[in-house]
Formats: sequence, C-alpha cells, structure tokens
Amino acid sequence: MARVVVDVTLKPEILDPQGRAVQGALGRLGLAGVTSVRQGKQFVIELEGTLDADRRASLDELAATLLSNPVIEDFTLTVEDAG
Amino acid sequence: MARVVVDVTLKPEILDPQGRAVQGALGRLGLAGVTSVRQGKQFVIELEGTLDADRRASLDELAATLLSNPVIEDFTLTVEDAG
Amino acid sequence: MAHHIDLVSEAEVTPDAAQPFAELGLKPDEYQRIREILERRPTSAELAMYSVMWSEHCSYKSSKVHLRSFGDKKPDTDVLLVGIGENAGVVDVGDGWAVTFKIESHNHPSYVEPYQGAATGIGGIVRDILSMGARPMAVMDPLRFGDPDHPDTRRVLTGVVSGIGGYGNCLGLPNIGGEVVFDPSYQGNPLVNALCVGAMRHEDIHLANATGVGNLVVLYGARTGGDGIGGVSVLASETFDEGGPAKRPSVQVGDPFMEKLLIECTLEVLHAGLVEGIQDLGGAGISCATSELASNGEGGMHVELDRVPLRDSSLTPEEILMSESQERMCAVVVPENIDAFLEICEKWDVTATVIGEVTDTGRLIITWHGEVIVDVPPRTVAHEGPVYNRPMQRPDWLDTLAANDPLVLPRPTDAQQVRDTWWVMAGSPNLASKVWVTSQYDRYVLGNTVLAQPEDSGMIRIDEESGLGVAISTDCNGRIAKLNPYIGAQHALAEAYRNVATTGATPLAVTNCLNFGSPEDPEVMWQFAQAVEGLADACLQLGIPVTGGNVSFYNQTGDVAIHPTPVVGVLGVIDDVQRRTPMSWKPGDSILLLGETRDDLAGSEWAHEVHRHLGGQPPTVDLEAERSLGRLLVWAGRDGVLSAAHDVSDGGLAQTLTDMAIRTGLGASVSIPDGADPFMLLWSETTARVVVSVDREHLAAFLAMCAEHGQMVTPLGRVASDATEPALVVERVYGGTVTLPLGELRAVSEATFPRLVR
Amino acid sequence: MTARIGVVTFPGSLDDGDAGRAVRIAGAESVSLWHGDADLKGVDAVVLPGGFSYGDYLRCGAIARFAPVMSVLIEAAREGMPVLGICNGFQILCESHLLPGALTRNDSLHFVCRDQRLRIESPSTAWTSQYVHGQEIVIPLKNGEGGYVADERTLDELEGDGRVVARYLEINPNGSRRNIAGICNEAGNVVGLMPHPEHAVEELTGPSTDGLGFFASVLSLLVSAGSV
Ligand SMILES: Nc1ncnc2c1ncn2[C@@H]1O[C@H](COP(=O)(O)OP(=O)(O)O)[C@@H](O)[C@H]1O
Ligand SMILES: [Mg+2]
Repeated sequence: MARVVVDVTLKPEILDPQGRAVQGALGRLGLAGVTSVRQGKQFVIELEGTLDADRRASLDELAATLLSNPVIEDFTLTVEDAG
Repeated sequence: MARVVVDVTLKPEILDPQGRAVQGALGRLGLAGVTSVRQGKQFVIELEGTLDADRRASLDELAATLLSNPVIEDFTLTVEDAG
Repeated sequence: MAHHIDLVSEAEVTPDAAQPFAELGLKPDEYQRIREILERRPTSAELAMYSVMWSEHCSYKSSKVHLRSFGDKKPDTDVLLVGIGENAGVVDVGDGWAVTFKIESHNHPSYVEPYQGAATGIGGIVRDILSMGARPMAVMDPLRFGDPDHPDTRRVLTGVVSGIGGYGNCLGLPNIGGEVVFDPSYQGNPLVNALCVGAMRHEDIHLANATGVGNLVVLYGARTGGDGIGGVSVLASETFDEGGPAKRPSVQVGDPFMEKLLIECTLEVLHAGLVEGIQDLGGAGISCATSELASNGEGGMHVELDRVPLRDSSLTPEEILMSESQERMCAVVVPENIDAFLEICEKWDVTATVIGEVTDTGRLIITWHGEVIVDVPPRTVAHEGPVYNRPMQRPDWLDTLAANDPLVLPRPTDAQQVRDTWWVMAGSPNLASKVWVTSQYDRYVLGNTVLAQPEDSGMIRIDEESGLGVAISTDCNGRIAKLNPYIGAQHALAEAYRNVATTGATPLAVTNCLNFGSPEDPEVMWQFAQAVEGLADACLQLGIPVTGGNVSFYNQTGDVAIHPTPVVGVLGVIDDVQRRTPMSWKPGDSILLLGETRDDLAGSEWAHEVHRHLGGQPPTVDLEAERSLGRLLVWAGRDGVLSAAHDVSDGGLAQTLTDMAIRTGLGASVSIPDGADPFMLLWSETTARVVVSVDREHLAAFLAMCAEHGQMVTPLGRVASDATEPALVVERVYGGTVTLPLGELRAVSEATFPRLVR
Repeated sequence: MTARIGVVTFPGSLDDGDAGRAVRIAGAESVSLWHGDADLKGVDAVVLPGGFSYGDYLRCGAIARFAPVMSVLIEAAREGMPVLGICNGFQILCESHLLPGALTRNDSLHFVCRDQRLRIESPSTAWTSQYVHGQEIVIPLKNGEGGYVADERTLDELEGDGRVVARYLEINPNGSRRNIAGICNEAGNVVGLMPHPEHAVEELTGPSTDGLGFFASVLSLLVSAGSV
C-alpha cells in the first residue's frame, strides 16, 4: 500500500480571508504577536499496490488540476510510502 | 520570528464527504486503486518574537479548542521555527 | 533599491521622459490630451489614474454617445428620484419609500476563476446599492454559459453557482431570481451578470460627492492589496531591481464576511447622520473613488496616499491608486463627526483611516510621504474622458440569417411526435428545472421573499406594515438579438415587463447590462447601437425609464463575438404583496391563454434544441399589446380574480403548462382549439401571451375584464380536481391525445442539471 | 408583561431579524443581545439565530463560542434558561458543548436551501411542547454545514433518552447521522435545530406557518412558570 500527502496552499499573493479570520480570533483569545495565518488543505491519499512511475505521473497531474487550482493555489506532493 | 504548523484531520471514524468525492474523482480521472482519501486542514501561523513556553502553551490550548473541534477532529502541532 | 517615486516636480522638469502609455492601454492622442490637460507630462501615478479611468470599462468611451438615448428618450415620469449617472438609479415606490436596483457584469473574471469571479461580482453590485444609502434587500443572477456538453462548461457552471451562493448566502441576501442559459456562443465568454436591489426612505438617499471644504475623506473596509493591477505593473517593472516586487495576484478573492460588516457599519454611520458623501470602491479603486467624489462635489481634494492601510507593503503608489481590492468604501465626514464615525467602525471591527480632506482648490492632489505625485483637475479624470463615435456597419450575414427561415425545419405531425418533442424540450438544458442551481441559494433570509424562482419574477416585501413590495425580472434571448439587435432588446424588455405584470406588480423602471463583443468591430458596434435604440424606444413607449445599467464589451474569442446579449431588468411595484399572483394553479380552475399565437419559431427554443437552427425573422414585439395585457394582469391580480398566471416565453405554451403543472403537482386537461395547429400553438414563441387560471366563481368577471381590455382569450381546458395520478393531458393533437404523467415530467426536468455537472 | 426573549446578534448573524419577528408574531417581546456584551439584559429565554457568526470560514460556530455573550449564556443555560440554537446557533451550541456532537459539511458538498419535511420526535422540550409526538411539519432548511455527527454511543444515548427533537423525512438533506435535524440537552431547555422555524411563521413568506410552534412553546412555558 502506498501513501501520498498533497498539501495545497493559497499562493502568497492571494487574499486568505479564512486565515485572516483565524488570525483575528487568535489575537482576541489572548495570543499576542501573530503576524500571519494562512489556511491550506491537506489530502492524505492511500493507494493499493505500489506507486510506480506511471501512477506517480498521473498523481502529479491530478494534484495540479483536480486537487489544487493553479490560478490561486500551489501544491506540494510528498510520497510517504511508495508501497 | 516563529513559525508553527497545525494540521487538523477528521477523526478516522467520522465520514469525510469531501475526501470521498475526491476519491471518486481520482478514480474517474484514471488513477486506479485509490483506497482512501482524507481531507484535512493546515494552518501556518507566524508569530513575531520567539515561541516561549507560555506562548507555546496557549497555542496548544487554542489548537485544541479553536483550530480543531475535539468531537470530530485530531490535530498535530509542529514548531518549524521557535524564533 | 526602492521604487522610484515620480513626483510632479520631477515631471515638470523632465518633459521628455518616455512613458509606457501604450502598455497601459492609452492611445497616442489620449496620452497627448493628458499632456494638454496638465500642461506637462503626467507623473506615473497620474498616468496610472488616467489610463484606468479612461479605459472602456470606466469611461464608457465607446458606448457613451449611444447611451445618451436613454436620457434623450426618457419617458415623462416623476418616479425617478436619482437618474443615470450615479452609482445606481433610485425610484420612488410610494409611501416615502425609495428603491434602487442595478445590474453589473463580472464576465471575464468568472471565466478565469469561476468561484471568485462570480463571488466578487455579487460583492461589487451590493456595494453599489449600499453606496446610495439603501439597505441591500435581494440579489439576482442572470447567467449565460457555453455548450452544456462542452467539457469546460461544468467547471464554469459549478464554480459560478457556488461562488454566487457562497458570497450572497454569507451576506444574508436572498436570491430571488436570475437566468441560466446555455449557448455555444458563450463558450469562452460566459456571462455572469449580478443584480442587487435595495430600499431606503427618501431622506436616506446619499450621493457620491465630496462637499464641504475641510471635511475628511475616510477609507474603510478591507486593506488594500495588489488586486487587479496587472496592467500597471509596467510602471513598476522598470524601476525594481532583480528581486522585484512581491508577485501580484491574478485573481481577486472575495471576503463576504468583511462585506457583511461593511454593510452593517455603513448603514449605521448613514443612519446616525455621520456621512456627507459616500462612494464604493470597485473598478479603478481609489483612483475612481477620489476623482468621482471630488468632481461631483466641491471640486478639490487632498489625499495622503501613504496613509492607506496595505495588505502588501511592497505596493507602489501607482498600484495603490489602481488596486481593485474588494470590500472597501470611501466616505466624506465632517470633522466633528469623525470620532463617532470611527467608533462605529470599531464596533463592527472595520478598519477605517482618514486619508485626506475636501478642498476648494479645484484640484485632486495626492501626496506620498509629503511629496506631490498627483495634481489634476478631477473632472478630467472622472468625467471628461475620451468619447468615441466608433464606426458601425450592418453585418452582411444578417440577410443570409434572415433568409434561413425555420419553416424548412421538419415539425411533428402526429400525437406521438408531439409527445416525443415534449419530453425532449422539457429536459433541454435551457428549459429544465433550475433547482440544482437555486437550491444552492438562500431565498428565505430577511423574511421578505414573497416570490422567488421558479416564479415569473422575484418579489420582496419592502414595508411589513403596509405590504408594499417590488417585483423584478431580468430577461434576454440572445438568439433573437442576434437575428435583430433592435428587436432583441425590445424583446428582452417586453419579456421582463410581462413577467413583472404577471405576478401582479406595475412595471415602473428599467436597468440593463449590455453584453457585447468588441466595440472596435464595426459590426458589433452596430449591434450595440441598434440594441440601445431599440431599448430606449421601447422604454419610451411603455413609459418606464432606464435608471442605470452597465456595458460589458470585448466578450469575444478571437474575432468571434457572443450573441448580442442586452439583459434587461424591469422593476415593478405592488401596493400589497398579499395580492400577488403566483404561478400555482388551483384544483378545478379554468385554464385560459391570453394573446394571439402566430408562427414564431425563428430564434425559438424548439429550433435551437431540436434542430440547432438559428435564422428567420424574429417575433414581432407588440408593445401596445404588452402594455394592455400587463394592465389587465395587474387589475385582475389586484381584484383577486386570478388564481394563477405564468407568461409564455422560451419553449412556448407547452413549457408554460409544464411549469405550472410541476409547480403544484396538479395535472390538467387541455385541448387544442378549433383551427389551431397543435405544434405551432404549443411551441411558437409569439410574445404578449400569458396563461392564467381562474376559478369558477371569478370566471365571468375575468372574461368581462378581458372584453373590456380587448384582450383575446382562448379557453384551453381545466386543472384536475385533485392530485391523484396527476398528468397533463392534451387532446385533439392531430386527432390523438398526448398524456404526460407529471411524475415523469418532473423527473425529466430535474434530471438535466445533475447530469450536466456529473 | 409578556415574556422577553433575547436574540443574539453576532457580526455575521443573518437571521436575527427573522428570529425577532417570529418571537413577536408568537406574542413575546424580542430583545436584541450583542455578541460583545456579557449581558443577557434579564431576558427569559434566548434564540441563537442563523448566519455566519464570525464569517465561519474556520468551522461554523467555532469562533462565536468564545464571544463574551456566550460566557453568560452558557451559565444561564446550565441553570435552566430556555435556549434555541437555529442552524448556526445549533453549531455554536455544539461548539460550546451545551449539546453533544458536531455539525459537518453537507455530504452533497453543496449549500442546500429547500422546504424540508420533519417529524417532531420529542414534544417534551422547552421549545416543542405545542407539537404532538410524531407531528410532521414543513419548514425551510438552508445550510452548508448541517450534517449532524456524534459517536455511536452518544447517538444511542440521545435516542434512548428521547433527546432527538426532530428528524428529517423523505430525504436526508445533509448526511446527518440517523436523519437527525435537532436535539436537546438532558434537561430539555437547550434545543439545537438545523432547519429554520423562524422562516415558517407567515403564509406569505414561508412554506407554512409550522415553525410558529417553537416560539409559542417557549412562551407558554414561561407564562405557566409564572416567570412573566
Ligand atoms: N447600459 C447602460 N444604461 C444606462 N446607464 C448606464 C449603462 N451603463 C452604464 N450606465 C450608467 O453609467 C454610470 C456609470 O456606470 P458604472 O461605471 O457601471 O458605475 P459604477 O462606477 O458605480 O460601477 C451609472 O450611473 C450607470 O448606471
Ligand atoms: Mg459604483
């Protein structure tokens, strides 16, 4: 079994209202000095069998198109276990 | 400047409709053998100054109450840089 | 190396410095005019301001000469409290209430990033309404997408719908209607038009002007980021070293929660009497707000640009001036009131900053850390931009199109074929149930929604005591406008007018969103001019003024333009919303068709869906017939004579009956009258027709009213007396009977959207 | 004197005006409470209305739970004050641990607005006494995060103690476990409900007037308890 983690983050120049809301709340709840909060998504994907080059390539492709929106997001793909 | 990452994931027994939808889409788009997808949230928090014990404690507390809901979610807190 | 700041003092001594005006979209003669106005070269900040304010989007330079028709042909009416030229027109609806409404487009951004594009489209139009002093009450969303089966359509459709819902739902504005139309002509240019309507007491009307020397200019709302400043980066790129400025966002992200705070905060400062003038920040951001406020008011303003709170500290002054960051407003406040103003902002957790003051210098002066970077007469920026009389050319292909008459298309000739056609039409994307879309929108919030989709118009209650309300419908058939843009615009108006009257409201005023291809194409320009003339003439004839609107040009891919799409919104007023006419018929009602049916299949949904055909002569728009029909519907509605009414438009009578039956789950039995051709009666799209249902008690009275109005009436049949095994039964169809079980009809209608987005 | 029922306004509350209207139509006085004030103004009961209290980008109700008004409200609720959380209000009650479980993203992944048929499963709460057991009502539902979840033991407990207040009929619009639309605390004074009774109090603007019973129930309770 293989296990891959895809982290998707908003591009730094894109406004992140979610992160800002959290930043505001952290401040109100007594944590001073928070300069930035950015909220991202994480996908933990498990596959049966091994992660061969073909599947890896199609995962890369899908991370760039399905899991993230290249217009506003960046992603990193980490293979935790190639199976 | 300190930098902390909080990963929030749904508890394994809680249904994850978003993860399921992604799993279905991955299959339809030609990636066979995906056995599970779970979608989580990631908060990247930057603080000015250093992360002393007090601030660390209040971050732990806020991660457990504000950033995650213990009824349905687990979290991990990683200090990437204590400043 | 820091960004080089181009000062006015420097511009005076370096007249020959090269400036990237062309890259900013200015023509050489436009650049020359700026130099003449200023009697020197502009600074780069001034160049940024002029270029964005003189853009097509902000200056209406190609459309202005034509839009004047709306004023020149304005009907003689006293309902207009504020006319064209302000953020939105304001209409008197009686009892001291005023209503403001307007449509805007957010087409291109919604193609690039459908969710955010559509979301920020709602945000923008809501701020326009707010800036008139009104509480936003509801939104609507006329939408156009490409071919339903094209692989990209799903992306745009799902993103746009969730963006509109995501933003509008979070603001707490009910969505009371809109349109969803598919046509391949919109494939690379979907249309996302957004309408907002708001209400206020007459005395609460506010305008965008900066009066009172010494009054303070306050910027409040979101911080300013590098949104929507793609163009101006040419000014920055030359002056940064290799590290360069931080990357600028390609997409604006909406923050509906911030907008909700902005609404509450703005209404509170307005009602507390703390605001002299107010302006929303939309396209062209601070450039637009400051130059418009100044030129509508005392004529002078001094702004300290370095005070603007930033989201991205690397922004240059030029970029700050042009940023289109969302969720910001600008107010003019008397100094004595500033503390109270800031206190209310703080209550709502809204950042507010005094950035300048009103002066009597007649100049808009903007400084950056004490040094002057802009010194211009504000009118020249805001109102005296270039005006073009662009060449126009009637397209040759129009004749070919007109000659391609739908008469040649094979039509159903027996009951079985009529039945088959019925199923195809009921499930066609343009006629199918829009519940997949509308169930993603909150239509209940605020508790004043009297009618919403699928009714003919959205209706909201304005005054809980008296029941005073307004109804709005937006419409346009782009295929008809393609066949004849003059008639197409009138057709759109007639349909919206009829929809409003059908629900029992008296049509009062008009807004529009004119979506066209490139104005630099003489054929498009001709289409545009024709549409404007058609609309202006029709508004004059119907006696309802255009109160405002929006022009969206350049909706084209390569040199192929979209169908001309003049979306028209009509607002009507109803004294007591209790007396509205819904579209749900009642058991045992008589079903009557009002109006005459002719062979009008050019541009029809049937020709499009069944034959992918577009050609022929569009239906005649008979405005007198619409007016008289409308009056009858309003009177009959007010007298409580009608059980239900629903207009006949896309998909003809067959679709009207389908809609009414599905709405209530009650079947009906109708029969094709003597002398009528079943196919034509069912699918022709002749205008000025409405189906009504009337109970036994009121039938005689209604028929008498029709006679009085000279209204042609055709009895069609009767609504079933109960809902057991409901079906639409159509008799005398080429000698046969067509039976359509409602369960199946509904299933076919509701299956389409889930299939499209799968 | 009539009962005074508070309606809390958070900065992103949307249905607060509607909740106030419903309270008035039921015959009580509606009192506005502000999220930033730790003050219940002496009201007899409180409604937490729908909306997006603080934008709710993080998790619905997550931030609202920490509002000053909530500190006094949580205390009052524990002492028996009737509290009704509608939609976002339900989410806030769960986040505040006044009610068990949590509300998660709809399984359709879409916001859903529809006229929803429900069955009243428990008429023995402060907010449902005017209904009869098994009564079917139709009121609007509108939410993006309305899927009720809790662990099996909690769900069994809720069922066993008769604390499932209302259940979805015909369709389950958001993937709630066991079709749960609303629950209450052990004492029955705190009720959380995902659909919106305050939008079904006038024929003109709602699908029915079936929602009025919630407000009439608490009013009759307050009147008979002599608290007003
Ligand atoms: N198609 C149109 N018909 C009538 N008025 C229009 C039309 N397009 C624009 N206008 C009017 O021109 C003015 C400027 O429009 P616009 O730039 O869209 O306003 P804003 O700056 O508020 O976005 C407004 O009063 C608007 O109503
Ligand atoms: Mg405006």
